[in-house]
Amino acid sequence: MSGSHADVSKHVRAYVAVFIALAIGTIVTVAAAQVHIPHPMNYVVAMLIALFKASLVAAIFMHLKWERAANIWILLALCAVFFAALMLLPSLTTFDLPKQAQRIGAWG
Amino acid sequence: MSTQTLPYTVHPHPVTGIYSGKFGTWLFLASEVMLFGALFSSYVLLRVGAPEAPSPLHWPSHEETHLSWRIGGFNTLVLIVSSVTMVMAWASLKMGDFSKGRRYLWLTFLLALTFIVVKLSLEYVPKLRGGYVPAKSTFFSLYYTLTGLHGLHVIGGMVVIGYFLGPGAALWKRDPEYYTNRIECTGLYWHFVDLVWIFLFPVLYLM
Amino acid sequence: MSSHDHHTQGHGSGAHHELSFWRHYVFSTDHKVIGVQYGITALCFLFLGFCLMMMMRWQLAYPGQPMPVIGKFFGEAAMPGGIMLPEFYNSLGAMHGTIMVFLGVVPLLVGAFGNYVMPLQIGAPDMAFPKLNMASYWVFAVGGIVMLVSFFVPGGAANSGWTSYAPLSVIATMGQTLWLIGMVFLITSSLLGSVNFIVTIIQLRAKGLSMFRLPFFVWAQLVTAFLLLLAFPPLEAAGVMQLMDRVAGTSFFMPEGLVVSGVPSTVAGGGSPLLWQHLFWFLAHPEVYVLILPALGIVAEIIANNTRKPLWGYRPMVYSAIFLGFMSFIVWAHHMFMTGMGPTISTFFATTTMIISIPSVIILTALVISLYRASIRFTVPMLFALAFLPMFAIGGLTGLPLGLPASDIPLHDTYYVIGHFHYVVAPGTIFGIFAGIYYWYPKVTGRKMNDVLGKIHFWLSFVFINMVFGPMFVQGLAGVSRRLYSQVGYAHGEAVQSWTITSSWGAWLLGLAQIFFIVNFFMSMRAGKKVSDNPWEATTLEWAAPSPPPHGNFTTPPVVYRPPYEYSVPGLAKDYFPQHAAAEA
Amino acid sequence: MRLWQRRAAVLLAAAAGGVLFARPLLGAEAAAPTTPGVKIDGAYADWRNLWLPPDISQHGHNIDGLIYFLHGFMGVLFVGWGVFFVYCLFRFRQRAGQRADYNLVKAKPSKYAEIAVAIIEAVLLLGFSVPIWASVKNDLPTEAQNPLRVRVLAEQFAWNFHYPGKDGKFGRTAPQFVNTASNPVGLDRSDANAKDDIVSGEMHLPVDRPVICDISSKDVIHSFAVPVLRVKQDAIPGMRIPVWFQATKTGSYEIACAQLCGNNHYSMRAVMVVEPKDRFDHWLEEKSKPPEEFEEE
Ligand code: HEA
Ligand code: HEA
Ligand code: CUA
Ligand SMILES: [Cu+2]
Repeated sequence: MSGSHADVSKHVRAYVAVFIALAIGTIVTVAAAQVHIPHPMNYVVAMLIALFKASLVAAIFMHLKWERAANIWILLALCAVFFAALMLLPSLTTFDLPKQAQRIGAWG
Repeated sequence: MSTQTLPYTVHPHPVTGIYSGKFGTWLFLASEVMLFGALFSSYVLLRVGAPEAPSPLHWPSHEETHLSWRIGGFNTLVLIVSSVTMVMAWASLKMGDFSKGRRYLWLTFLLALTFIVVKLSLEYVPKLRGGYVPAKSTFFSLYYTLTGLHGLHVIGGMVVIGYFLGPGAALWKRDPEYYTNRIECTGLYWHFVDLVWIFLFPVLYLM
Repeated sequence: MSSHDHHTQGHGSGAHHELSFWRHYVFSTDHKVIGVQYGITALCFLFLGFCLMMMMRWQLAYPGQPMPVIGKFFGEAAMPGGIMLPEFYNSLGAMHGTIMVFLGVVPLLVGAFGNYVMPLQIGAPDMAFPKLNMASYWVFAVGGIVMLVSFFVPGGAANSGWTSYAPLSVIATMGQTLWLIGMVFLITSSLLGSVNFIVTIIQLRAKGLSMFRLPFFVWAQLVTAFLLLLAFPPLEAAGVMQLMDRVAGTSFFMPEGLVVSGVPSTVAGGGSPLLWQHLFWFLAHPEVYVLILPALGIVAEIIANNTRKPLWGYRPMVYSAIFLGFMSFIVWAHHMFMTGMGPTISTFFATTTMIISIPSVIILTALVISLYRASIRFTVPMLFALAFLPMFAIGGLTGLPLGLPASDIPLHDTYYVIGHFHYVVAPGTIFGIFAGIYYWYPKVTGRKMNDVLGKIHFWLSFVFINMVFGPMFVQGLAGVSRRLYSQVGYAHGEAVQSWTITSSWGAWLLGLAQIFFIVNFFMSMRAGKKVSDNPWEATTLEWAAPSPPPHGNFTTPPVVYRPPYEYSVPGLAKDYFPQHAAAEA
Repeated sequence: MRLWQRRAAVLLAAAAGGVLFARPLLGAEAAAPTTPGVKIDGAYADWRNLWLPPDISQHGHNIDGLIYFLHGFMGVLFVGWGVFFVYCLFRFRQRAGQRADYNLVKAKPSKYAEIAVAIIEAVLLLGFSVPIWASVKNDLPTEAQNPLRVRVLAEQFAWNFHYPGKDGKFGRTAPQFVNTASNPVGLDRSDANAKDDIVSGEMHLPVDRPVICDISSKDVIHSFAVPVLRVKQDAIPGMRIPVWFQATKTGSYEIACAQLCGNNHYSMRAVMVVEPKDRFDHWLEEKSKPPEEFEEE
């Protein structure tokens, strides 16, 4: 991590800026939800805003912007890949079932 | 004090560029990502598998859940502010100002407390009284599990921060840099808890 | 979280504190003491898992006949008149799997060998977070106790298989709740441990010890730690969800329209039983590589040492291990082909499964070629390490028909699967563990285990373990389902029942063979031959420390000059050239 | 090793091997009887038969072929590596005055072998497994092929087979109608389509006609396994999954449950009778006679 006092005080300004951005992001999220975007798209919009906010937190508050340790980046890349697999594959498996099997249930 | 302590507890490793505690914290956070990842994955799978509206099992619309975005939004802001105070605590310590750092830590602690109190008194208790129990529907199962686990993380964070405000503070006198590092690690964790909430809020309160 | 600890005492030979008995042996933060704690605890659990299984083998061989001698100790709830009840059989099966995997093998390979040997091999004074290390052990111990207690609650221990498939597990007796709680502890312990391992390996290597000078065992531990770190949390989440289903009446894994024992269920429904399977196998497939990688690491160490020759293909082996670890996260649904999976996704998972077999082939090939132009010493650890190779090959090769969805149809959930994975975990991993125990025993105790007893132990184990698991392939091909309390109710089961009996006798004889090990293990602590610090004339760093190593491990911090396996270097008088030796002594 | 130790080891190994082959002596006499009165056909493996049971399905030979080929391939790999392995053990054991060779061999053949393994696996997967799986999963028989549809509903611990009857239509079913004894599949008797439906605990099938089974479960996960048909499909509550096959040989066969489903998992067995068309029709006729047994209690 950056060492000197001057560096850190420069950070402080960034923190305040990020705080404002996050607050605005929260308002935008709520506002977007009020305009009733049709079903799958509303998730996309909300997730994009959340992703943006999360990146700010990770980059500034968690100092990733200033982080030069390769370990952390490798770790995060690995994590991202497995996270994606965990998000996608189970649901895809459900969709890949033969038509007749999708959510018909035992009865009917 | 012993003569030979473990290397890199305080100072960064010359090659990797980080001290061990921070590396360990990041690893821990990676596993936390997978933990919440599994829950989000469950959310996705159950959500896309839910039948359409007339079925009693359909996914409740945001009105049907009776979750107030005002309370959720308020708590979101609380957590965001607490993230700022947390990082300010670290920055103050880094600049050598212990009492300012301490004040920010206290603020963080109180904000966390606010979050929990709001969560319990304005959400959990009325909801549970009103019959919106976990068993009511898949949505509420997920709601309570996700927010419950998140809440436990907040409480965990409070315990750690409390420790560094109380008995842990003695370390500042012995080794300020070490103390500051530990606050940095606590901060990393704390921001992660905030980050999870940033996703939870729209998914649970607004969709 | 702030898991790091400022370790202020107990390190370095310079400062000697008088530690109380409790701090020294029970709540110790010394990685060696913790390693031994893990080792002893896990061996006991391994023994317990083995005993459970020997009881099951009686019921399988002689279904419905009262068990001699032991039968009458178990009471009416489990074995009325000495005859095992199906629910007790199912508990034994589920707990055998759970105990063997989570309380026996993983704690031994990672907790014991990893903890004891890895810091020594990288020349570190201790683990990076000693207190965290102690915490992992105690969290593990709590998990183990919870699992043990579950045998005594009404309804007995968990009886839905080690896989705990919902909805069966959700409607199961109370033991399942304890199983879930126990698992949460065990997973947490593994997580804490893995953080510690990774940081230690990356940060605390001795001077000169670059990543590609690490012994293969350390690489195996590193990859394993990543598997633990990233694969275990989803099961923790799933465990919490199943607990909610059981305790709070939610329906994560419960679909609507259930009718249990003729009574329509009252749960809201809307859940998915397949969700549990996804989350479980997301953990459990990487888990099986957790079971094999450190064993491969041990075997590689011992082969290099006893062939007196550098390992052939060290780098490809390392790359293979990393690749294996990576791929193991995306093959999990090959356990779920029969859940009605469609062609696209099944092709994806079958392809990744075929791909993941290639690095195993590479590692095995490298180990076999390492024997070429060697000078093989048939020591006891080497015997086990050598036997590991063809045994793992049988287990691994029989994984291939399971990995192709089409050929998995007749084989899935039959004894063929049981045969497949026992060949990799029992004559594979367990042999790796035995090899490791015989090999590092002198480091821990300063004494060697008895050779003759060791050889008897080896030959008997080798023969009988094949007698146990070989017949399972025959049963499986004949179509006998696994987890059957008795197979003779089926005509096709009865036809191969004699093989079952063979297998059972194999298991009991295997049990008798372990007496040679247990006697040897305890006897050698006092009566074993005293040996030097480096009795196997090995090159890696753990042998540079005194036996047993003191607090802080090394009298002076070692410096590393060369790759790990410099044996038979031309022009040197001795046939080994230790990593830390500046020049030949 | 000293000589006596080596001898002792060999003797022990021989003794153990003897035990292995004297296995029938260890008491292989038949235990509990199978379902009384039903003789199970198909020359199942007796203990000398080490391979898959006979195959009476139309698609089974593809699967069997794949398994045969795979085991041949595995055998070649195992023997190939094994011979080299054993050779090394003898040839390169430690001898006085001899040292290991520090230099590593340049082993091209191993690389070729690894590539060959990869290629053969790819061929097996893409050339055989994938097409078989696709046909088993997707190529359900069309109406023109006149398949028989059977609804298979598993429960702890029995199989229920629900036939649509003459009208070819399944009656409505729902959980609230379930009565374990009289209405195991939860038929709604008021539904017109349900009038002629047949429910049986024994599966009857016509030979040489495609069959589609819709597999589901009332309670926990079971698995519909018919070894002689090379058919296996998990029965998952909340899902209804089709499998299809065509039996080519008449006789009585066994249906097993392959997934742990509770205490009596081991006894969740049903009989499948494959019979000529006229016999099958006769059975349907008999079964659809006035249903006293169906009256609500
Ligand atoms: C240590 C544990 C371990 C290991 C290493 C493996 C390795 C492999 N496993 Fe296994 N597996 C399990 C443990 C393991 N497995 C368990 C516990 C289960 C059951 C769980 C349950 O249901 O309860 C299981 C189940 C299982 C299934 C599900 C079966 C089913 O339920 O239907 C499948 C399917 O694909 C599979 C495939 C594979 C494959 C392709 C490999 C490959 O990685 C293997 C690669 C290895 C090789 C290909 C060998 C190479 C050999 C040579 C080159 C010859 C050398 C010769 C000499 C030295 C003589 N395994
Ligand atoms: C690491 C995992 C592991 C290991 C090592 C073993 C080892 C053995 N297992 Fe097990 N087994 C499983 C994991 C394992 N198993 C799993 C996951 C299942 C599935 C469960 C389920 O269906 O849900 C299973 C199921 C299973 C079944 C099928 C049950 C059924 O389907 O109904 C059988 C049947 O014979 C069996 C037998 C054996 C035998 C004979 C051994 C032998 O090889 C045991 C050999 C053991 C030793 C040789 C240990 C000796 C140790 C000592 C002597 C310690 C000494 C102590 C001190 C010095 C203090 N196992
Ligand atoms: Cu039904 Cu097993
Ligand atoms: Cu697997």
